Order: sequence, then C-alpha cells, then structure tokens
Amino acid sequence: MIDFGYGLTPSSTLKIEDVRLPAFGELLRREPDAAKCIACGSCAASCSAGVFTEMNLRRVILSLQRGREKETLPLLRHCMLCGKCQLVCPRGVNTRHLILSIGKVYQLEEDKR
Amino acid sequence: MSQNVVVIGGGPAGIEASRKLRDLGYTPILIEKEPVLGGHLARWDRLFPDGVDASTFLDPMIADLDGIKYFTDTEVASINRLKDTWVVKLSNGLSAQVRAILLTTGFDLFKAEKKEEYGYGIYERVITNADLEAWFKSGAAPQFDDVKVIGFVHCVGSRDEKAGNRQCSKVCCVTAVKQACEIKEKFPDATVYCFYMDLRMFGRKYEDLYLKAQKEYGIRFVRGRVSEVSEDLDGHLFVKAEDTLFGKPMKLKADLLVLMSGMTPAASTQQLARMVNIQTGDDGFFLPKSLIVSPFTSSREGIFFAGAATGPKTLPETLSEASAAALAIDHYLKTLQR
Amino acid sequence: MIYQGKQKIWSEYQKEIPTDHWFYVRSCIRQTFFPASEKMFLEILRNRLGKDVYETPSHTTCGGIAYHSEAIPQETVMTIIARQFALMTEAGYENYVCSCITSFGLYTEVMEDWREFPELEAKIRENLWKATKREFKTPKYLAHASDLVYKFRNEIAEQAKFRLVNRETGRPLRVVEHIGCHYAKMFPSKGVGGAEYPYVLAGMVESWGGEVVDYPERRHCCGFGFRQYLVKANRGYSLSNTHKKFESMEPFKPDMIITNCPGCPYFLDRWQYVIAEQTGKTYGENGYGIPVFTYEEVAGLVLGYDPWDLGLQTHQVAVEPLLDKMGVPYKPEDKYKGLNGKRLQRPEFPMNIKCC
Amino acid sequence: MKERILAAYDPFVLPFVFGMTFVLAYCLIALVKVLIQLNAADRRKFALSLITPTTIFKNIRDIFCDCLFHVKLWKRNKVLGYMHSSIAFGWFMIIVIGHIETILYIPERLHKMYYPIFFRYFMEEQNTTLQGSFFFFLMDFFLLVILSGIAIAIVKRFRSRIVGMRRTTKLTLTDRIGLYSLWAIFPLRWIAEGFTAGVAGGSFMTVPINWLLHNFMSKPENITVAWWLYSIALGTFLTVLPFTRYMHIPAEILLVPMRNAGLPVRHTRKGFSLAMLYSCPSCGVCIDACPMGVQKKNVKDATVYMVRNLKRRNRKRSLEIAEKCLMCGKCAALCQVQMDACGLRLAYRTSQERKQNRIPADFGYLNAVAPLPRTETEGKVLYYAGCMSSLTPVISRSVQQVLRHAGVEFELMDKDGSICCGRPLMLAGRQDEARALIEKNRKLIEESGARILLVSCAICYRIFKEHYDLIGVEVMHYTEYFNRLLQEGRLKVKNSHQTLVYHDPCDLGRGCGIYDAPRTALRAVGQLVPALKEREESICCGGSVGSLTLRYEDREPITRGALDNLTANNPEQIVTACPLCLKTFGRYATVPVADFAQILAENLDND
Repeated sequence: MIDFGYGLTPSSTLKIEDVRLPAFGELLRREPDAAKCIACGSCAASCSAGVFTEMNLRRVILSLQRGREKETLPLLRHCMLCGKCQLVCPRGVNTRHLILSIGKVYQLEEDKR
Repeated sequence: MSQNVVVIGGGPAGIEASRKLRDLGYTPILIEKEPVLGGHLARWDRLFPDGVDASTFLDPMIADLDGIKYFTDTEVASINRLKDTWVVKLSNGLSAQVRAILLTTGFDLFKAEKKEEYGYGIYERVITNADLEAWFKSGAAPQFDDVKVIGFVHCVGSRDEKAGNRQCSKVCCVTAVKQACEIKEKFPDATVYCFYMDLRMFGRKYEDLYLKAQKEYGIRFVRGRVSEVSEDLDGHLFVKAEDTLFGKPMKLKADLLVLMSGMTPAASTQQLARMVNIQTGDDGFFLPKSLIVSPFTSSREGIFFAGAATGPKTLPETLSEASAAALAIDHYLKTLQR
Repeated sequence: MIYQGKQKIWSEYQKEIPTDHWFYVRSCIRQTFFPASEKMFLEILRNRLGKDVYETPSHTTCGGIAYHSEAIPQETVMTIIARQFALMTEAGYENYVCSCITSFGLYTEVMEDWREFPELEAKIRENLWKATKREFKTPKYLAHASDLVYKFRNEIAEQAKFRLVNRETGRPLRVVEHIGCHYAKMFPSKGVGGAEYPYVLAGMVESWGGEVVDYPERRHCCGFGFRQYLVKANRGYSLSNTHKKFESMEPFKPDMIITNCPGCPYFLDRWQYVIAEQTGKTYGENGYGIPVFTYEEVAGLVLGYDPWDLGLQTHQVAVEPLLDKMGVPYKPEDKYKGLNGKRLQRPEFPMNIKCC
Repeated sequence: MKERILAAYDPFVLPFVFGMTFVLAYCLIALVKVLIQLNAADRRKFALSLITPTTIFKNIRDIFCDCLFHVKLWKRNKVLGYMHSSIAFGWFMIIVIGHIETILYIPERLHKMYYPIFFRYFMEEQNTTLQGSFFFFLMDFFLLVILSGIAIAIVKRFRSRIVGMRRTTKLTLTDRIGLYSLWAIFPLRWIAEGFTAGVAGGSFMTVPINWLLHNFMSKPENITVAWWLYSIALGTFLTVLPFTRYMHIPAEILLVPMRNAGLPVRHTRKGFSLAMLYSCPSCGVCIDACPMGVQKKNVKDATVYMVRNLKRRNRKRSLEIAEKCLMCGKCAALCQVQMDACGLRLAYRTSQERKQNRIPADFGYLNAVAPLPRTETEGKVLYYAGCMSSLTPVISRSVQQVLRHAGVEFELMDKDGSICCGRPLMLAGRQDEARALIEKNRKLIEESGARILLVSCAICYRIFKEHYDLIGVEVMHYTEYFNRLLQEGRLKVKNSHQTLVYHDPCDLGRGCGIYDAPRTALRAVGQLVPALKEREESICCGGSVGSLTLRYEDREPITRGALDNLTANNPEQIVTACPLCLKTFGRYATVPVADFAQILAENLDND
C-alpha cells in the first residue's frame, strides 16, 4: 500500500436502512413514550444539567432512532433526574423513566459487545 | 321559471353549492369537464382525520341532484358580458344567460414528474398520494410484495419556488400521516418514514392522528426534504435527504416512495380568469375581493368562488365555503331585483 | 425503470444546435491530458462530416479554474471571456463551441448574468476596450463540443466500424455515462436532456449500440471539485467522492465509462489507481479497472481509429479489455511507441491494479 | 373443681398440639432469622433498646395498645376497632383465664400446653363450691365478646362498605383457610363447652347450649366430636397461620420493639423488613389510602400487594409496584402496623438499580461550579429555589419580595442554575449518585457562611433535612421561616378574608411533619377552610417525582381527585407550598391555585 499523504474519509451519511433497532424496540416496550417525542427541544432547553454540560435529551432520543446512540449516550451520565424535562414536555413524555430505561436497555447492549 | 346560475366545476364545492342554490329556489347549471362528478374526492379512498370513506359523503351528494342541470364531459367555450348578464357558451353547443357564475374549478394535483429528481414516471416504485388512494380504493393486491421500507415525501411541489409553487398545500401533511398509517396496516412489517419540512397539523384531531401515527403505528418522522432518488440494480430506491434535526445527511433504501403532490391552480383557472376578466394571485389561484371577509366574492359583478379555486383548502372548508357562496349569490341576485 | 418516462423528459430538454460554422475553443486540461480527443473532434467534424470549424491560437484559458478556486474575481473572468468572444466576433463567427465543461458552464453563467444585469455587460465591454481595444458580440449559439457530437451521433453511427457491443456475446456494452457537473446542473435548460437525466452522452451510447447504466450515484460529482483536489489537505475528500461513485456502480458491472468533462475522465481514471493502491480494491474484471474515455475517444474507436493514435495509452486504467470486447484490433507492442515508431520507455506499473 | 379425666389426655388434643408446636417452632426460627439478618450495628442498637427502661415501657404499652386494643384503628373506625380488639383481646383473655384456672386448680398440669385450652373438657364441677362460677362467667363473657367480633368480621367480609371500607384486600387461598378456621374456632368452642357445661360448669352462654343440646343430641359420643372439631379448627388455624396474614399476630410483637429501637429499612426482605412484611395484617387500609386508587387498574399496586409479592419473591410485580408508587407516604401514615411502605419501595428500587444495567453517572462538571460568595454576617439567609422553581418563577419572586419586606438579608444560591438537591435521584434508587450531588451542595452551602438555608420546594426540603447534616446551618422551609417572621413581627401582613384551602405537600406534611406553620401563617392573610382530607391524610397532587413509571395520562385522575378533595368546602383559593404541586394543580384546577409565598406577598402590609 502506498501512502499518498491523503486517503479515503469515512462517509458521514446515515445509512438508515442499515440501522436495525432491536434495542429501540426493547426501549419502546419498557417506555412507549419514547415514540412520542416531537423534537421540540423543551427538555434540552430546561435541562438542569444542560446549564453545565451538553446534555440534550432530544438529541439522545433521536440518536437512538438513528442507531447512533454511541454519540449521545455519554451525555446521559450528566443527568440529575430532576424531572424538569418531564414537567415541560408538551407530549407528557415520562422522561425520567425514559432516561432510566435507556440506561437499562442500551447499557445491556454495550455489555453484550 | 326560476333563475339560472352557472356553476363551473363539479367537485364537492360545485355540487354542494348547486344543491344549496337549488334549495334557495334557483336552477343551477353545473358544468364538469370530467365524465363523472365529484372531482378529486371521487378518486379518494378515505378522509383524514378519522379515516371515513370518501364515498359516504360524496354518494349522497351525487344522489341528490334533482332540480340541478348538470353536464359532464363539458367545458366552457366562452363567457361574455351582455349588459348585466353573463352569456356562457358550453362545448356541447348549449349556452346560458345568467346573472351569476360560481367558479368551483378547484385544483390540480401538482405533476410529480416535474420534480425530476424524485423520478416519478421513471422509477416504478415511486408513486404519488393520488396513486396510493387509487390503489386503496381499488382494493387490489399490492403491486410489489417485498415492501419492507416505505418513504413518504412531504411538500412535493409545495413550498417550492423552483417548482413554481411557493404556497403550502395545507392538506398534504395530514394526508401523509393518514396514508402512512393506512399503508402500515397493509404492510405491518414495513418501516415507514415520513420526510417532512414542517409538520402542519393545524386542524382538529390532526395532532391526535400524528400522535397515533408515532405511538401506535411507529411511523418514523424525519425532518428533512428529500433531495434526490435513484434506483439500484434490482429497482429499489435510494432516497437522499438530510436529517436536519440530527444534522447529518441520510440515505434510505426504500421499496416504495410516495410523493405527496401538492395543490396547484386548476389548468382552466387562467383561461377562465381571462374570459371573465378577473385577477389571479402570484400563486395562480383566483384572487377574491378579500381573503378574510369575502373569500367567495370576486372583483367583478356576478362572479363568485368556492373551494380550492381560491387556494388550497380542506374538504370541510370547501363545503362550508360552497354554502356561503350560495348565500352570497342569493343575496346578490335579490339585491339586483330590488 | 420506465424508459418512456425518461424519453418524455428528454423531449422537454432539447436545445437548438446549428449544424455548421463553429468557433472552437480548446480546454486547458484536455489539450494537456487528452490532446488526441480534441484532435479527434476536429477530425470528425472537419474531415468526416465536412463541417466548418474555426480555431485560433490567440485563445487563452477562460479563467474557470482560477475563478472556481476563488483566485480571481468575477469581473476579471468576465473580461477574459469577453476577449474570447471578441476573437469569435473578429473571426466572423457567431456559434461558439467549447471543449471544456467548466468553460461551458462559465460562459452560460456569464451570458445569463449579462442578460440579467446589462450594466455589468457594459462595464465588461469597457474593461475589454480599455485593456485590448477589442469589441465583441455575445455568441448567438453556445454549445459544448459533446452537444455537437450528440447532434451528429447518428451520422457517426452510419460510418461506424465498431459498435459498443460485446463481440462475443452480442450484448450491448454496459456504459456508465458521467456528465460534468457544470454542463447542466446550474442551467438545466442549457444541457441536452436536462440536469436529472442528461441525454447528451446517453444518446451517443444508444446510437453506437451500448446500454446506459443507471446507477444510484450517477449524479454525483467525479470528485475534482477544484478546491477539493487542488488543496492537498482536501484531496482525501476528492478521492472519497470518486470512491462513492465506484462503490455505487460496482454492482452494475459496467464495461466502460464515458465522460464529457476535462476533469472527470482524469479523476475517474487516476483515482482508480489510487484506490487500488490504498485499499487493494479494483472495480473492473480480473483485477483491471473500469476503462474511462472521453466521448471523442469513444467516437474515434467506433469510427475505427487506432487506439494508440487516440492516445489511449496515456490512460492509467488499461483499455485493452474493452478493445477486446469491442473487437478493436491493436498492437500491444505499439502501445508505448512515440511518433514515427520511436520507442518510449515502458512506464512503471502499479501493484494492485492490472494495466495489461 | 377436680379432674374428670384422670389420664389428663384425650386424642382430640392432638390437632391443637401439632398446630401449636408448629407455629411456635416457626416463629422461633423466623425470630432467629430476623435477628441474624440485622447488621451488627442494628443488632446492638436493638439489644440495647430492649434493656433501656423507657423503651421497655414503651414496648409494653405499644404491644398492648397496638396488638390487643388496636387503639389506632379505634381512632379511625370504631366498628373495625371493636371488631379487631374484641377478637384479639377476647381471645387473649380466654387464654389468660384458662391459664389462671389451671394454675389455681391443677397447677401440676400447667406444663401440658393443651390443658389450659381444653380445661373445661378435663374438669368436673363440684357443686359444693361456687368458686368456679366467677371464671365461668368471665369465660362466657369473653366468648361472647369474641363471637360479636366474629359476627362483624363476617359482615365485613361480604359487605365492607357497612363498616366504612371501600375496598378490602383480595384474600389468598391460605388466607381463606385461616379465616374460615378462625371463624369456626369460637362457635365450635361454644358448642364443645356447651356439651360439657353440664359437668364442667358454665355460665350464661354455655349453659343454655348445654340445655339445648341435652334435649336434642344427648348422646355422650357427640361430646368428643365437638371437642375434636374445636381442636381441629384450632390446629388448622395455627398450622396455616405462618402462611397467612394472621402471621401479623406474632410478628407484630417483634416489630413493636424493633421499631421502637429506631431501626432503619435497609433491605427489601431481610431483618427489620422481614419482620415488617410478616406484620402486615392485609387489612387493606392502604388500598383506600392510595391516591392511585382513583383508577381501578391501580388497586393492585397498593402496599398490601407489594408486601404480598415481596413475601412471595415475585420480583417482576414487586418492581412494578415499587416503581409505580408516588411515594406520597399516605398508606404508611395510616398503616396499623406503621409499615414503612416508602422505605421498602425505595429499598427495592435501590437494590434493582444496583443490580441492573445503568449508565454510570458523571457529575464531574459540578467541580466547575463556582463557590458562593462568603459572608460572615450573623443570621445570613441563603435561599435555594431548586430546579422546579425555575419553572414556577412566581415562587422565587414572591419569596424574595417577602424577604425584602421583612428586611432579611439573603443571598440566592441557584440563580445561575440549580444543582439538583438529589432527592429525585434518591427516589430513583440511585443512592450513590444522589450522594455526589448532596456533597457538592453541602460544600457550597457550608462554605457560603449561611446560617439559615431557606428552601421553597418541599421535595428539596425533605432531603436537606434527612440527608444533608449541614453543620451550623438551619434548614427551613419557607412556610416555617415566614411563619417565624410573622410571629416575631418582622413580617406584617393584612388579612384579605379570602377563603383559602391549604394543600399539604406530601414531602412537607407526611415527610417532615410540617402541618401547622403554613396554616398559622395563612390564617393571618385569609380565612382557612378545611379540605375533606388533610394533614397526614392529604392526597398527593399526582405530579410526584416519586413515581417512575406512572404515565402522564394516569396522573390526571389523581390530580383531579386531589382537587375535588381540596375544593369540597368551596374555597376561593387553593394554596400549596411546593412548586410541583402548584404546577400540577394548575393544569386542571377550576379554583385558582397559588403558592404560599405568593399569597403572603400579595397581602404584605406596606403601611
């Protein structure tokens, strides 16, 4: 192999059809509210941890649906479970249980790997 | 002998207005260019938000046309002003002299093939909302049996200056959500994606439908406009869009893509506008006197509108406008007599 | 694929191309890397079809690469172009045909700009006058050289010695057509067949017996992208674009690629070597790459010109597999012979991609 | 009195002897198990309490009051109180009198455990004396007391509403066997003693039966049959007892001293918790108490069912119940055996949280939070509004307004964003993570030099009180503090005479016992009207962060139920003292809802 001083860069495109989401299915079983998010961002805007960190529940939920949970799961480490997001969510998503459930489902996936 | 009123366009607006005019004691002359009455509604299967069969509305309307002279397969040849009346000549050789004309010419579905990048008419697996309704209505077996991933493209020809339509077609968002749920019922194992720019769930119970689509049907909503579609070796589709909420370009390999064709002014709009010398807006729809207080009155004496001829509208809006226009015509004719 | 659907679109994007009297301008890249292509264009038009094509040595670069790399301002590039037009006017022509897609796109853009903003045109006229004391008329017709070959594709087919058909199986060759981005993506109405389903090359392929491959990434850029290639730090990005195209066309097993742009054949050809050397992957059969041609080269092959006279030995990806399929005779020993049979040195061969 | 059966034995005693031996052995083993499961510190604490005179006295008093007289139940429901104490105390007295008789007449038989129980069978009345008749009367009297209790119990089982219970516990099979054998014991005893009343003596209950029986069933072999049946009923009851709710009878005797020793709940079903589980009488008071009970589907999530599932080691259901609970503590407040229902659930959540997968917490970012400006002024107040208050700005604004009015020097602790108090994490069973937040907050508070930490959120207040151990800082809920300011005359208000109803937030009322301070203060600004149920019986607003799984749509009926309770006396204004209650009530209330501080701020006397 020759080093030309440049090389192929990996594609940033989400190949959504390749994304199999068994973990998300399990999450929906535990907390069906995961499907209700309309990405309004209230949760992220009001987040107590968000004042100090990048924590953004909207983005976490979205990343799970796109099979890119690795990018956002670490954010959940900052969550203080204070429940403000639950109070502001216009769709009444049980965000605290959702966060706890994400931990249970996806950490399990992580452990399997 | 009761007074004649010409109603041009035999869709729901035309039929409803004709019935109301007849009830008010006039003899409507209803003109429809297609062989059957009912307009787009006649080709539609079920209606949002509750999924009621379209025929449950249309059939009783069409069954109740006593006292209305209607001509199908007929177009307007010319309209001329003669003193304080309008002389309408029809393509079948008949003509009528009336004091009031109601334009219920409705809309045409945007020709999805104009959005060349989506490949409608080129890729077999790209269909439109109208095709889907026709298939639902026919009750036929699906054309493709290996449908596992389905995409819905919102705003095809709507909010698109390049496609010549800046306006929002209003009904496509909720129609897409309705159709997404329906198709999920037909293909329960399929994953259904809706690619939207904004979701405009403005009507009563529309938001409920959206929630149901998310929660019960598991429809996946992606905020991002489809940029291009291509075909792979076995005829399946590659759909490119950006997931704007996630901030990444995305690619979907789909087995079926449904284009939500928007509403454009009916082809006859410009022609009729010239015949009676009235204005159309930048968007090509008839321009009423005021969009707020008299959306059914034109700038010319005796010319009235109802329904989607003055812009995209839902069915209930169209029907109530039809009634309102009938009353406005009645009021106008009575004022003339006094 | 519904072929009639495409035909319908093609029928909507037809442009008027005069049959004769052209003022021809060359491409900086092409006259360097594919000199035989431009020669073949003139050969076909002048000698085979008997057309009047005029060339002048006073023609310079259009400034497109500098413009797209943001090295010179728009006014400068417009003045350069005005000078080319002046050359045409002085020569008494009004049909302008260019060899380069970048130039074609730029001429279209500039002419559209002048149409929208006449004051800009006036200013450029003044600039040109001040600089060169020349005056110009904008061309009546602007065409890309491929438009002309497209126009005369059937005449060429009539004189064809070979067809784009696999001689052994009798099946049409599978051809990837790659259109330069600036041909129609900016002004769809200025390209034959529009931007989405361009017909300019597809028409030639069809006429000459081949079959066009419609692969998912067919719209994608070859990867040149001016700054992407020219700046070394971005070069991986250029390579990745090309890689994306090859990955997408691979399942269709194309026999060849035909292009109408200066950069595209160069990058589609050379990057195959780089990809092979970096990843070990080749896209053609038996360890070869997919041969890449300009449309003039393909026309030349069809008309029976000697492959080495067409300059096909300068390609990185070996063309011999295709010549074999088409049944074009060639002498392998002549591949690296120069003018008058002078033996040139054999080049060093790459490791991972077969070159003959 | 003299022995009639010289052998002092008859085979019919065997069922009872078996049952009694079994139950004693079972209880002994259970006792040992509980004691072993206590950790060393708790065990020492417990042992110490058993020899502390004050606790000894308290234990005896509690055992009598709770186990025999059911004083708490009397206070709540006279009929149920009578029912329970009649059976418990009556039976206790019968046993005691039986033993007294044995001691008096045949002390040498005392070692036979069945003798005092079946005393009447073995004895013969000598008509020469009347000395037995006093006991005859007592025995019959207590038998009557018990039978009346049983009669009420039978009625209650089939028509619970008559005795004031909406819902009763659904019984298990063993519970039913225990129940029916319990019901059978005393009528059978009545008949058995009736048979022998002729020879062994009797009083107003047994003698008429004796007379009746002799007229109809005079055959002597029937006598033994009746005693057999009585013994079998006793034996059955005692044998199944450990597996029924009646286990609470012996268990409570252990629970009372353990509770008085102040042992904490450390585990879901070990040690103290095990004693607690065994002490649940399945009475079902918690079912009606539970605010989730407004929906029928939640009835099975009451504490009694959690206890049952924990006992059966049904992990799935236990977890469901544990996670669903609002942790309002009302069931615990009303519980007859003072079951620490929230503690058990929390222990379960914690154990599950430790066992299951979870995303590890990382609160490292809190290190970057700047310390508060330190001031050394005496009596400086630090006001912590808490996370929720940023969604109810009216609270923090009103608090500040009141403080300024009273001329209190104060500082805001979380104007640049709160660090959560940690209680939500704790309620989710994440004790260690909660600890991290507590430590950070504690450091901030202590280093600020504040003397008083003022809290306007009931949820925060509770954890500050229970888990912070702030040195030199007094934690005060704003209801307490403002009431103090009022009493000290620093805060002057005028009375609007508006009718107010006060809602006791769970964590403030039941959680921290603050009921009077807000009421006293509110009386100064308005006219307080009672809610239907208040103080320790107040109904959770439904917004609690205590529940992990309760869905949004299932919270609505709870909120509506709580609002109905508050508005029973048509108040003009609902007042609460917790941002979560304020927000939750605000969603559905038809009567305006205001925060405590808001009401004070609106009625400040500025003259």
